[in-house]
Amino acid sequence: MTALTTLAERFRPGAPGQKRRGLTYPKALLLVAGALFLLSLVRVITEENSLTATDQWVSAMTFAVPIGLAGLGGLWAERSGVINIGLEGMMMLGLFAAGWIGWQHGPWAAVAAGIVGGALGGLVHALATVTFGVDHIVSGVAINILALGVVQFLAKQWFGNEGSAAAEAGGNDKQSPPMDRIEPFSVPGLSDWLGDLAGQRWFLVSDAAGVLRALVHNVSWLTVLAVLLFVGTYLLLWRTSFGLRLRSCGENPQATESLGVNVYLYKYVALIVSGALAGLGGAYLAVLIRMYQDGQTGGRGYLGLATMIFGNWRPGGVAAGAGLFGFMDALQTRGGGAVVHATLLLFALVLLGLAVWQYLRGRRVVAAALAGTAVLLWAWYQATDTMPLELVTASPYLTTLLVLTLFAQRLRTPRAVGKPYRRGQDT
Amino acid sequence: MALRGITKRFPGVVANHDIDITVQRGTVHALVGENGAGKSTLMKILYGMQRPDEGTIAIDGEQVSFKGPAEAIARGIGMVHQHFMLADNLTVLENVVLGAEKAHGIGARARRRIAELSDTYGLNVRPDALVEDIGVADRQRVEILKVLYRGARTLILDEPTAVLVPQEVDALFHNLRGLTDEGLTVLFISHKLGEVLSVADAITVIRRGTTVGSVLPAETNPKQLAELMVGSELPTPATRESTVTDEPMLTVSGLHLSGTDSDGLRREVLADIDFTIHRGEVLGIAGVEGNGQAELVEAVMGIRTPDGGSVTLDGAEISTASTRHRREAGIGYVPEDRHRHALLLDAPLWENRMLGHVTEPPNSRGPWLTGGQAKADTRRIVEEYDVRTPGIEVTAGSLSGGNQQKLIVGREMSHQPKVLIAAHPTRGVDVGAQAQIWDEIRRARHEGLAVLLISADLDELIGLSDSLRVMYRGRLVADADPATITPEELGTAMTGTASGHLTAEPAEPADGSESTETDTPADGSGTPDGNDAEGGAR
Amino acid sequence: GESSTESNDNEGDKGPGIAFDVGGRDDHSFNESAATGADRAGEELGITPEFQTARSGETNADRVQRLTALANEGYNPVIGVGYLYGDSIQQVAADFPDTTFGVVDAAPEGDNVYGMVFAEHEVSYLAGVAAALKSETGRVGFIGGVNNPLIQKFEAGFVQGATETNPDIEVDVDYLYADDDRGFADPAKASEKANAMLGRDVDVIYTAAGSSGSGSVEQVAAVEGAWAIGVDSDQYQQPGLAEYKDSILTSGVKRVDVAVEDLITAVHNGEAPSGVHEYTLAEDGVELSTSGGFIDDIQDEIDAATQRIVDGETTVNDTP
Amino acid sequence: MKAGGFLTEERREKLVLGGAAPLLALVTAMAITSLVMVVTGDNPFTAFSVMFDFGIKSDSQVWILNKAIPYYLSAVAVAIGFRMNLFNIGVDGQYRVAAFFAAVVGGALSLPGFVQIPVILLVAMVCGGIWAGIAGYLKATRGVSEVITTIMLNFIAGSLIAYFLKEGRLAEREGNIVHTPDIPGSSHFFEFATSVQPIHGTVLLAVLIGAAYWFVLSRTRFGFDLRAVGRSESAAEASGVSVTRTVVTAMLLSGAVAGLVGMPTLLNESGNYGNDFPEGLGFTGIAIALLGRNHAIGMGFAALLWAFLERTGTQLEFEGFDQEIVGVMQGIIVLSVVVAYELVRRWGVRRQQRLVGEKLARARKSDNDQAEVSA
Ligand SMILES: Nc1ncnc2c1ncn2[C@@H]1O[C@H](COP(=O)(O)OP(=O)(O)OP(=O)(O)O)[C@@H](O)[C@H]1O
Ligand SMILES: Nc1ncnc2c1ncn2[C@@H]1O[C@H](COP(=O)(O)OP(=O)(O)OP(=O)(O)O)[C@@H](O)[C@H]1O
Ligand SMILES: [Mg+2]
Ligand SMILES: [Mg+2]
Repeated sequence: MTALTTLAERFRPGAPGQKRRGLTYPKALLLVAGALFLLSLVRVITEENSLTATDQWVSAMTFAVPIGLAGLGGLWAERSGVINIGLEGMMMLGLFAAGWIGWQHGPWAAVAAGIVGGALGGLVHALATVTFGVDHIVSGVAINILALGVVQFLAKQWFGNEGSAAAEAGGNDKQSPPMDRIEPFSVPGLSDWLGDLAGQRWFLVSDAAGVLRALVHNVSWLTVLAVLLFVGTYLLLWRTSFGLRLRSCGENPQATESLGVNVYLYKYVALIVSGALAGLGGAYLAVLIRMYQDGQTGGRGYLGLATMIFGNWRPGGVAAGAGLFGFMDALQTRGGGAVVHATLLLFALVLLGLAVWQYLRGRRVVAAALAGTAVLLWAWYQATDTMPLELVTASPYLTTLLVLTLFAQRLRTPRAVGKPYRRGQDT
Repeated sequence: MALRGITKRFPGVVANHDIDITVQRGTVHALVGENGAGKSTLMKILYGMQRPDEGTIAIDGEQVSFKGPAEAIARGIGMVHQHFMLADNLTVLENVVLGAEKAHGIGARARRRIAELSDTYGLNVRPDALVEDIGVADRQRVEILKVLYRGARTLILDEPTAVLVPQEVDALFHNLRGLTDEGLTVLFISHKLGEVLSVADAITVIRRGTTVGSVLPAETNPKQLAELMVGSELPTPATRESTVTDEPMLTVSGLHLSGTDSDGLRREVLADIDFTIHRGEVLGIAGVEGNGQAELVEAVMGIRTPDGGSVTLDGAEISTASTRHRREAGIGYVPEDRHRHALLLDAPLWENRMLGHVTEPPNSRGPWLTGGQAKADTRRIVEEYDVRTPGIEVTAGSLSGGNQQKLIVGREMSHQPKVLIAAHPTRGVDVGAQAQIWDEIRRARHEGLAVLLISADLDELIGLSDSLRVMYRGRLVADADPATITPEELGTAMTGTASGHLTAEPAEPADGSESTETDTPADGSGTPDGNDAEGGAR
Repeated sequence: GESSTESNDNEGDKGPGIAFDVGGRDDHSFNESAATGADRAGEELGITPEFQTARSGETNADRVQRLTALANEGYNPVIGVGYLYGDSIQQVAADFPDTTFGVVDAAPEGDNVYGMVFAEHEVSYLAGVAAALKSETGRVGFIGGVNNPLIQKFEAGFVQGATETNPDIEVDVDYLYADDDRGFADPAKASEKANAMLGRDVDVIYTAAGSSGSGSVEQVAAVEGAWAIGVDSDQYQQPGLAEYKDSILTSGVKRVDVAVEDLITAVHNGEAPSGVHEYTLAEDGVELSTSGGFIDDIQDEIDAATQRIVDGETTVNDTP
Repeated sequence: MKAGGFLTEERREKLVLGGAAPLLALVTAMAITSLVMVVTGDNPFTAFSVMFDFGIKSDSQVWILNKAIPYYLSAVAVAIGFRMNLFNIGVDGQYRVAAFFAAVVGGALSLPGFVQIPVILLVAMVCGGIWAGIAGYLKATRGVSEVITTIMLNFIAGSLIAYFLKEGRLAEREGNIVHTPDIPGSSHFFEFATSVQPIHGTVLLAVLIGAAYWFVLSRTRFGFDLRAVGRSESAAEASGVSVTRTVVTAMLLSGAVAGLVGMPTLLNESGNYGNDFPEGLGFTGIAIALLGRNHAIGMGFAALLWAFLERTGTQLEFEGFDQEIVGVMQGIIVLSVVVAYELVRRWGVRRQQRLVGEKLARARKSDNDQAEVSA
């Protein structure tokens, strides 16, 4: 909790043969399989078929992608040692730029514009934090305020101006004229085959088919792009020398500088990419609703930041965090109270599993607490058939809070994140 | 390699002034000088991290001018810094290849090359270990490996031995010899003159930023060298007349502490710690860093909660008391890492004077602060302890290390502690300040203060202590009589090879105490991660 | 120093001053409708209306200031568009007794305050009738932007209309947000809601969610045989929705334009209307649009229902 | 020791440094804003003079002052966190929850004003404190970053209020507004009558909180502990401050002050909590705390500046400018202020180090001279 604990972490009497932390592939696969099993189980018990329905998962992806992109942007920034609380603002810039270019030049141009818009925000953040050494959070907040102001001002100037071409085409002070659609695609044979399979309602098999079908049915090209960016980020940051340098800027910039690496440059690059990713997240929203509309980001930049911490500063983790968020959001949007009610059972089962795990590791108290909570959730599930809308709306946030409370202590922040760094200065 | 007329000015300070040094290929060249003499600055200039204001550098007769470390590296210069420059969260391999990825990539080829180098020079590093998991000596070797990996022909080592025990120092010197035999050049900075004399082929002395002489080790002795360095005679840490009473002041019994590492496994950090310190006694604890000394200090201070055992202060049980309560009850604390644990670097001196004693006069009355009185008392401390500062409103961060330490000692002593817990009280402090701090400890001891002393400087430890314990893997494994033990023996015991009561062989002590007088403890590089994050808190 | 009121003494001769909600004058909804009414009145009477728009996240104090400024500059009547202006109008009206204040969707008190409220539940009843008649699957849906009293009026009328027309019909009722005005500007969410409803075989969806509505309409348009019903203005005519207009069955229109135009004209003619006026189906204050001709085949039933409401035979609930 | 001489020099310098940053920032911000306006074809000078003229009108001043009250309270709540490196993004949720339940309690009771007003304030502070305390507790015991928890709690607060703010639950309906039962008139806060609109009595509350903030932080042991944790957690811990307890306490305090943010609106204006209750004041508070450098008086000026911009922005519309320019100005001002402060701070540090260095060099030189003399 305090810096003093790091002394203990460092202390490893006769440290040889320590283990590397993190998920190995088999472990991750096992987890996924376990999750699917639980989901199927709950589906069968509660008869809420939408839990594993393809549309539910397609929609989860739709909600997850912009948050995930913001989270990925946060990851780039923080891996290079700079906190980026300005993601929200950069997303707004991306959203705006996409809406502005989109109605004139089409959705793909909008995507490009969104990336550029967000990158500009990242550049401002880099200028403030890297060159001028402003506190990262302070600069981020300032960027959020500025971006909001600029976007609203320009929207009024460019979209809502009486008699302008934009206003003719349907723009107003709060929104841009609509742009063309990017048509989603389905993989022909596979999509139908999985669809048939999912329709059988077989335990586990149909559930797996339903979920997998979301990957081949009505998939947005931008989602594909986002997935590629996640994979690309992993490869770039963890498999290339560029990534090694960038990450070491976030771990120990002094050491990095002393090895002849231009830390400022890497931080600049990281922040511009960070902004660009957030901007792409904004552009995704614009393309989704086919226009810029005031307030569309709706705090997704902050949520992205949350998924980044949730995901332990790793692309896979960010994706999982955004996925969870998207899943819960889709569930509550599409299904409403009844379906979210079913997840009570899901949570109860998950907590029960965790309780067993903790018990096996000798943590009786924690195990008992978890088991107790699980029983309470189960009782709640039994006693009611639905959940009030208000609670349903809050469910993604409650879930995030719960998961973080359980796992926050296993997180590993980049060491130098948030510390101002001056070239040639020791501290 | 030749450095001619190097001058470097910082705002208000001339760090280097007309420096002339010639280094022969294939030799070990030592650089000595007191704290702040400008050694590190000079090396940073050579490594391209700083640009000289005047002067020239020539390598193999060719004039060079580096714009950054990258260019120096390209010219075959490598540097191991005074403070470790490693990223804890990355693996050894990643730390080594960083910045030099072009050579062998970052994958299997690099791993092979590292293994090869490690074997050739007997460095014995494990490429896939996380740096945060390895010990200080290993880190040191990783630093050297980093330099070799870049194909350096000239190695700069800035105080590499400060944190090593004598055996590790020997191993390091052995490695260095191996390097010079291969035709590499080593430039080496140390405050430990004995070492310098034993390993160097040539020595250059720097005083107040300028070269005051070059000597050959064969032609000088530690005393002469020290006087050349400082320009005057040196104080000695030796203290012999005993003031120990039989009145127990601090008793620790059966202390046990285990911690959970990030894998969730529990490890024993401290076990079966028993000791008693009496009024007027200094108990020294020797041990290689990371064997639990820091945790012991924190457990006694109440910063960590042990899972067993008791701590008694002057007859009062304080095992469950808070840190603040313990301090109020009379424990003074000079922490090992002053920047992280003893000072608020951005706060003025007088606020730093309150730190840790904010509940006591003259800092507060009831819940209210009494800033005026605290300021007045800060002025007194500045005066009495000779803290060199333009005033008490400047931030603590702008004082030099030695002056910061004097302020800390002054602060702790101002509250008439019954027990002082001093961890590396003179680390990185220059000789003048060091003598003052020693004097202060001795004076208070005379008046009945009990001291728990932890130090990596074995001479200091032996010189100040009334009794000695050796700590190894969280246990007190041996004890020794400071009157008879030598640093070498103590060093051996610290590696875990001895237990029980250590007795000295009759012939040794004379030589040992000779070197005692001249060694100055090393600069504050003992905390390998001085630039650590302060927790992950945001 | 002097106050801004003192430095201005132009008394009520500047024509109408309209203060919009955050949506602004071109929101393709009730703000736009109010603007149309004002423009029309302006043209006829030869005066120029002044338009002002709220910023996002405004407080009562900001609205008070806007209205004060308009009144102060001499605009008359001063009209606040949207129920949020209710409190502030009442407050400001007290300071400007010679100016007539109007407010859309709220019913504040005051001698010089004219509240214009609409019988959304009545027109929604008709929408429910149309939905029930047009649905082939026997399931219709309602999507509200925010679960607040205003939107609940739409829900109540729609559900009643549908069930009274076809007692076997199932009505899916859902809201985007419980209490967050984002619900009026989140088309992505509306789109998912609609998609989920369509997946449950709902084939007519009535969406009362401001600009979020376009998301729902878009989903409906993608499904053969499904219908969307719009609100506030005739969404068939809306340029932004042009490509989906063949799926827009009808819209529950609030004649905010008529109400505003009438008020401006009255004030221009020296009258000072006050009190609360409900614009009902009976006086064409609300109506079901017919553009596209998709409800021509059921016009008789709709007319009958209208007649029942006008005659008081049917009382439409305004709460669910 | 020429301590006296140095001190006056230092004091003078402090003044210069203190004044330089805001000045630099304001000039930069005006320059950039002008540039934006020129680019978009507006005349910045006209705009500025419209704003200035309108801003100094007496009713404008009252309006600005009233508007600044919640901003200031919100900034203080944020600043309490900032002073110890806690980033309380959750002031927004905290004040809404607090104001809601305070309004419910206020509407349910009908005690004499002098009892009921304190009860309402207390309820608000307790509710705000609890809501923030959740984040503090999770941070202290589970190490969950308060940034995330407070973001989540903001969203959850919205849902919580939405649940209870329903006819038949804790609220009643009036036209299209649902709100909690009205607080009896006797429990409204007093006002100061002026020649124009009255000034809200809650301004006293803000002054009181500001003074307490300043006093507690700079004059009490607790404040010292809090600042120590903010400056260096590790040093504070070693000095005997319980960091976890301080974290929780600070969050509780921050939340308690946040709880008051809604009070000026509740007790001086609306008299109830309805679905038209202002939102987002917490985020404005962050901006104002940054602008005012967490300084009790600085934040006061910042809050007034913010309110000034909002007041005069609306007036711009009448002159044919877009009021949205105010949003741009606010952003630019915050950004230029933080950059300017950092530049000036850095310059100050460099100066101080130079002073220390010079002093040290002088001392050494005299040592040297002495050494040489004695040698
Ligand atoms: N970046 C800097 N800016 C200003 N002054 C500096 C800087 N670096 C060093 N100095 C000054 O230069 C002097 C020489 O510092 P240097 O670090 O070279 O000393 P050193 O001989 O290595 O001392 P030590 O034995 O403590 O390591 C110091 O007194 C310090 O005041
Ligand atoms: N980057 C820097 N910029 C400005 N001044 C610096 C810098 N680095 C060091 N100094 C100055 O140098 C002095 C301390 O330097 P340095 O750390 O080398 O001294 P030291 O006595 O060796 O301290 P320590 O023992 O803690 O290393 C201080 O006066 C500090 O202000
Ligand atoms: Mg040095
Ligand atoms: Mg040093």
